[in-house]
Amino acid sequence: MTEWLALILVVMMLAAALAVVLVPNLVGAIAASSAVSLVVAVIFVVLRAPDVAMTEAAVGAGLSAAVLGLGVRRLGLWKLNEGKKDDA
Amino acid sequence: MNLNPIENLALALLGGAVLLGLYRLLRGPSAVDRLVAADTLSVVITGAIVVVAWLFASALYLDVALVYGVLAFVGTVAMARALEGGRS
Amino acid sequence: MRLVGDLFLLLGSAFLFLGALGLVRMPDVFNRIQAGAKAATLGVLGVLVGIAFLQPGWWPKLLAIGLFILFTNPVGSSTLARAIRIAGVRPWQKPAEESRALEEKS
Amino acid sequence: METEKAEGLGRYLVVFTGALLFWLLLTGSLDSQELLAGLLASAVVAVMAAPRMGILSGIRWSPVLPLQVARYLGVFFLALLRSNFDMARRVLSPALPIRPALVEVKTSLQSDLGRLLLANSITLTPGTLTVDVEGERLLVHWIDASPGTDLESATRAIVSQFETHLREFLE
Repeated sequence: MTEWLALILVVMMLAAALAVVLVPNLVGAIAASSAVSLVVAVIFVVLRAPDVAMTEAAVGAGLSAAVLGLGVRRLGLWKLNEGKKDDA
Repeated sequence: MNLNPIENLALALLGGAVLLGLYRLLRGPSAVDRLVAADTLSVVITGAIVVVAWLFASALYLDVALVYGVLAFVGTVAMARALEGGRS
Repeated sequence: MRLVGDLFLLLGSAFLFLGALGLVRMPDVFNRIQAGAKAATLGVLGVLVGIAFLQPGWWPKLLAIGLFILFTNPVGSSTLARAIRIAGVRPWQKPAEESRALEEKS
Repeated sequence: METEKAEGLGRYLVVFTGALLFWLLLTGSLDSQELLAGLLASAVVAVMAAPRMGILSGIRWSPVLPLQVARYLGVFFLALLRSNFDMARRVLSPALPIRPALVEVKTSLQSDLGRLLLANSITLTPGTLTVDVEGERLLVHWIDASPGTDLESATRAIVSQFETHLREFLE
């Protein structure tokens, strides 16, 4: 059962990772990247590595989103195209 | 561990919630939709990690859920701050 | 004991599922935040209470997680809503017929 | 001057007690060594954080404070449960009966902590979401603003429902 769960989670992680690359909007890409690290943390939990999962959760969920968001804003690449659709 | 039908149904609903959140994250028409989806997804995943900890009958995994809940909030607030300051 | 825990677990996951469904079905950002914030908060609390019944020795840590979620989730949602409004997104206030057409199109 | 100093000391005590309780929840044991480490860590946290915890000054301390907080929490959980069933009904009905609108309400709570708790409560009550707090005005996103209803009075009813309970123990 654990193998199947891990396989489904890996597919989800790959979908989110593809979204990071394919989404043209940087804000959406940051959201997708935080989702990637989120699913990776669950994969580590399912594979019974709680310490690695905790590190991944700490760095991936909180800090990378904060650092990426502030960095993108500082660089002036921060745009929201609310009107148009940016389908991946 | 043997699960009874109620628990199986609960696990299926939890997985469905994660899949629906991921759908909104991948599909979301605008960037802010993806942010909202990532925020909600992080809370759902916190609950899911607690359930996995119960399935494995090991309290170690609760720490992962705690760290995850705390840092997902930090990431959300950081992204919101960047979004506020991002207007020109 | 196990049955009570199971029922709480089922209730919590059902609310989480409904919240995610609302996230998919609602037509604009503010409604999505609204569905997500409410349902996710109560859903996670339900799951935590259920696990506390199933594993009675874990209640202190589960209580800590629950308190944290209860305080931070609405704050995070409100902050996000405020930032989205400041960033220039406005909720639509059209009649229901037009909005439904818009939703089906997207 | 004297009373201000006493209040500052009380704030240290409150932060220390809160940190110690959180430590006990996290470790879940009353072992003497862990308790000693927790006491030290709580003392360090209190010394570092208490001067910046001005948000605590809104609380009106009294012996019946836990009772009032418990009653507020009861009202809050009832509203949370009701709002979830309301949201479930809206999401599951195929017609999606929503008519969003932004409404502005005033609150009479003076302290920051009171406004924070009020905004949180509004976010988790049926059909409303706090979008912004500017001074004493709250901007509320209302999910079902049907043309017939009087929006102002309906919103004020929601706000006053929590305000009466919050005002008992907050400035």
